[in-house]
Amino acid sequence: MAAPGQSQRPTAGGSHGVSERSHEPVLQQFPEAEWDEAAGAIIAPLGQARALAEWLLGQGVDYCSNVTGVDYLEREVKEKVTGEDGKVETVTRTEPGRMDVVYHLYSMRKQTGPLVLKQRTGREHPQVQSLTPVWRSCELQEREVYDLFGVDFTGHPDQRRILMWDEFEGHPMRKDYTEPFDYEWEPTPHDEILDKHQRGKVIV
Amino acid sequence: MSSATATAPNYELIQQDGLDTGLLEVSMGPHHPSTHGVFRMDVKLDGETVVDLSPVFGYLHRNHEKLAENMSYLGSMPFTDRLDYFNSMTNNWAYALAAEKLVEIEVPERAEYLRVIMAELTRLVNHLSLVGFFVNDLGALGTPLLYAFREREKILDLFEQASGARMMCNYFRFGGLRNDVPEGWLDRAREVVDRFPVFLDEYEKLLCENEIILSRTQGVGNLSRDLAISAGITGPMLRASGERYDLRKVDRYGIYDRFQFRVPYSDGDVGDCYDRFIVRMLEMRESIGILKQALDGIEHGPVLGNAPKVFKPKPAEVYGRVEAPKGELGFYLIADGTPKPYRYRVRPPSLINLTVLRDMCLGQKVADAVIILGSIDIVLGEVDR
Amino acid sequence: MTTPNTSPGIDLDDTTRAELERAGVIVSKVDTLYNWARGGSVWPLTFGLACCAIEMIASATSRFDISRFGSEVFRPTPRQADLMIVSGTVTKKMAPQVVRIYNQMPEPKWVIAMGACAISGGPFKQGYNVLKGIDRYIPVDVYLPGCPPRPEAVLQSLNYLQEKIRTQDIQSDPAFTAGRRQYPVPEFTGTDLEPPYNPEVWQPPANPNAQPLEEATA
Amino acid sequence: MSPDLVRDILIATVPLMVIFPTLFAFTTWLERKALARIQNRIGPNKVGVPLTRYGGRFSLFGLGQPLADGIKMLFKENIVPRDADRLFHLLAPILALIPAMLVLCFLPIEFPWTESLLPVQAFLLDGAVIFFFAITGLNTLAIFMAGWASRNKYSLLGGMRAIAQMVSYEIPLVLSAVVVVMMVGSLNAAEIANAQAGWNWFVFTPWGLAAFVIFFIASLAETNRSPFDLPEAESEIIAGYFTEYSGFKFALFFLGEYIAMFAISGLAVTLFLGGGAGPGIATLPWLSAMWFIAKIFALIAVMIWLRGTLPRLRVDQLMGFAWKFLLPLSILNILVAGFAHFIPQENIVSKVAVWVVSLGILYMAAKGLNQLNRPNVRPRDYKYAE
Repeated sequence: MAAPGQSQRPTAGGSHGVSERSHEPVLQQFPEAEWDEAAGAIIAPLGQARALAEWLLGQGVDYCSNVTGVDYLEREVKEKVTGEDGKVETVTRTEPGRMDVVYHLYSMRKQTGPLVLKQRTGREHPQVQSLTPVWRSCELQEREVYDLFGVDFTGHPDQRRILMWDEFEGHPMRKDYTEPFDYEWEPTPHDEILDKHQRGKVIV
Repeated sequence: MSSATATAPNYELIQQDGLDTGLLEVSMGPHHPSTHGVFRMDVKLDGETVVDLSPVFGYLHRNHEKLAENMSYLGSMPFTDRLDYFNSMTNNWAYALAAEKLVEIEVPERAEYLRVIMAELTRLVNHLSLVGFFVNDLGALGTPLLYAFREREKILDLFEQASGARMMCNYFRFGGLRNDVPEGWLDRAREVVDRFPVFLDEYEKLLCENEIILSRTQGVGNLSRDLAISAGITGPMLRASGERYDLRKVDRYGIYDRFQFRVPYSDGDVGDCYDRFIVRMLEMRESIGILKQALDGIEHGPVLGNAPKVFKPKPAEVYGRVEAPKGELGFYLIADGTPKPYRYRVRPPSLINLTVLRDMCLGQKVADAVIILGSIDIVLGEVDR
Repeated sequence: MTTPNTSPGIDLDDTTRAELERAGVIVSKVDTLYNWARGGSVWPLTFGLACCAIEMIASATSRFDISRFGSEVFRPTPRQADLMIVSGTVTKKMAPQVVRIYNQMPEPKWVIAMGACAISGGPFKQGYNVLKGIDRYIPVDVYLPGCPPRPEAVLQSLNYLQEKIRTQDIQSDPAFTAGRRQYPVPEFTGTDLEPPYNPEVWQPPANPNAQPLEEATA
Repeated sequence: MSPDLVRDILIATVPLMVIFPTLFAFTTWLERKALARIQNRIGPNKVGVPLTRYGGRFSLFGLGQPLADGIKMLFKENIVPRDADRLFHLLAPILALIPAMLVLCFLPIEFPWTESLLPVQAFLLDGAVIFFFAITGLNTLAIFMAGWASRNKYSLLGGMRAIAQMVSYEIPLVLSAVVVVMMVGSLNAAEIANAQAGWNWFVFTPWGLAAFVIFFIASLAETNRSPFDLPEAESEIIAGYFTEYSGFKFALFFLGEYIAMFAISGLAVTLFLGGGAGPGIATLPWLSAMWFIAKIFALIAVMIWLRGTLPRLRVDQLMGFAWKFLLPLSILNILVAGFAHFIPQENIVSKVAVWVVSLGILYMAAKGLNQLNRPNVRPRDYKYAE
């Protein structure tokens, strides 16, 4: 079974030539950055993402492959905590909702990667630093994250909606987005659709 | 190296007394014969020269990612076919590769060989169609396009015999392939592959040294190597700009390390439409080499590994990528322990290759903008998803 | 393939016509000539939306060759086209353009809804940006199912359309009775298109289990 | 005007108005079939004979196709855009057709029925060649009118392209015709044709060959044929100047374009290919007209062939080709023709010498001009990474 963070290691079908400890120099340079072991990602400190990216570019990380957003709703997490007395307790705690912007970075010259960089922000009025001035490839992808997730990129040269029309309200890739309801009755309805049918606007 | 951004040429309008001159704003698309679907370019023209250009996307935004997050992992396999609808096989492979990282599954030997065969046949199909459409954009009234489609049909027949569908194959599964190829398929494939170079010779004779094509494409739509890397350009377009980055060599996914093949790239820093066109022609020859080796090396055996009945991976984040014919096609999956992916993201090469469209088109003629777009090789299903 | 007898005014059965023809008399109407002409020269619009467009192009290539039926003249401008093949998913962002292009086409004009997406939204039906069938806004003459349909199916749908044209009567043809058919172009709102469908051409199917609106929303 | 004259004019011109539109219909069919064969297709073959119940069974290679297209277009709705200039929108297709039809009358085709009608034989006009160029120039105006009146940006671009292209190519076209006029010493089309009686076609002289090639290339541009079909470039500006034309107006443009093709090919045949000269006309005089039309169709076949093979030029290359290549070459050709004329060509040696020297000069000039214009365009080498 794949352990968390396995994506970093070379596997039979996986990436080749990946330095397993590629995140350590980053953490030395930016002590405030966190290393998320489960996701195998560096979480850039707030407000320093741009500086971190420029430093990485100087280190030869010249190719930003993938930029995307991830929306985490507020949720309750059950954790098993081993107390001081050795008793295992199940503790429920509320994990606040958050918005991640994920960058997959590679080096074309050195042929290494990926290095996963995340910018983490809150769900309400999410705002992160744009890395478009560092890697041009972020330009359209950050616009897409703005469009579909509503993340505001400071320093983006041309932040507009990209996929939806300009008058569109809301950000459809968010987990709590409710779709406009335009379902009509069909002879073999889907359970989930029927449920939506009950909740939403009814055309028929 | 700082990020390279091209600056627009400074066009000063001739303003004379009593003469009201201005820029002509033309919206090319979403319905336009040469935008390869429903792409739109808002172009500002000074005479015939492109002064400003802004691409408009989203006319084919089919909510692929949202739909995939609401269905099982395997359920979105048929949807990946419809991303880049020329290359359903490589799309399948990229998705299977990402999902196979979530759950450890061994892919059987025969399946690996068939995957390579399918992917390289797909590359032939894609490059053929691209060259056909590209020359069509140059104004050749379809003849090269129809020659290309004639050969494409032969390969689509192979796909149909193997998977049951011409275009939307849905042939890959996590841990292998849906079914084995029928009896005699490999011989038929060998026949098609053996005959292909003959066609390619004819095609090159028709196109590659044509005076009009040479003068229309050389020096048009230049893309420097630094800008290409910074803008995340991948695939033949990157190699045409002089960078030898091919995921088949870098990642060595599947069993590509077993085959002898070369990666053609342009010698220099120009990266114009001609380079992009010829690099694709040369790649087809290499693909034929890989296909011949794969068809020789394949052996009997199962085609589906020990895939679990219910695909329910443990929480993890993976990013799997392959060298699709248009560039790096990646799938970013976040599993949260349920049978549905929590986050499903496609890294579309077509969209990211369009980042530099404006830089390449500025200062060119409007007819060049059309062929530059054609040489980027976009498919709107993938651009807008 | 025989031309169907389309003479509502003069009742001339097939045997009589055959006898007359044997005697060297061809009995016909202007309708027949005109329908023969416009059925044999259906010029499609170069208009591709998504995956199906590739199969539409494939139907014009050497192996299938739509030109045998006189339809290889793909016109790039709607002003000169007779047939719009809606080939692929119509998204909400694209729908106003499709309606506008339909409005720009001169009469008589026909529409083929090609592929599951154009008919009903197909596999993408649940998407927030996908129109659930182009027939909500414009009248469709031939529905061509498939995902995508094979090129042979495109040719067959063209044959069905020609068959339909041959049985049309100029006096009752909507192309000639009501001027150019122009339908309102839907407009973008915050979430959806307004109006969500054109009641002139489409009505939602009756739901046998329909509840009154208040109950359903309550 | 006496009634006789009116009758003679009608007899002389109406057949032209019938023959060439019929040939036009046949040419569209021929073009579609030929393109289909170039592209490994079959082409139209299902549209059969109308009006009979068994029409579908006798398709006659799809020869009914142009008839079907014509009838359909005749009844197609005519749309005038709301903001268009209605008058010019209407006039443009008519103006595109009329000059093309007019110049047909000046082609020295010896139809059997024109022999008795010498007074109105239009081709006796002394300035026929000049008249030809003057009248075909009007076509430019029609195309620009169409582009302007449509109120469509693509139409406007197409109209502008058409003006630039046609005005530029008119010059090499005329200059290459000047050679023939010099040699014959007359502007009369019939005299030019007669001067080439037998096998003395001007295309069989070195300067005539060069002039014919220049004339043919320029005439492709004049009639907007591929590879110079920029005013209606489909992949760039939709349909160019006739983007907004539907129904019969579009058909008129189409007709005008093909008639212009006939006209300019007819002029090429008159100037270089011996007019109606050909084997057998001494015994059967009416064969002369057949030969003339056959030669026109030979030229049109080449045009169709080019259309199925070549991509399109870009607008600046198109202009550059006219001004920097064709124009100097056609001027040089006039000089070459002058020298060739004054060198006595009594024996075979001097004839061969004239041929070699003339073509050598022209070839070197063409090479040099080519190098001057496009020095850096050549196939490249590529590297491979292992």
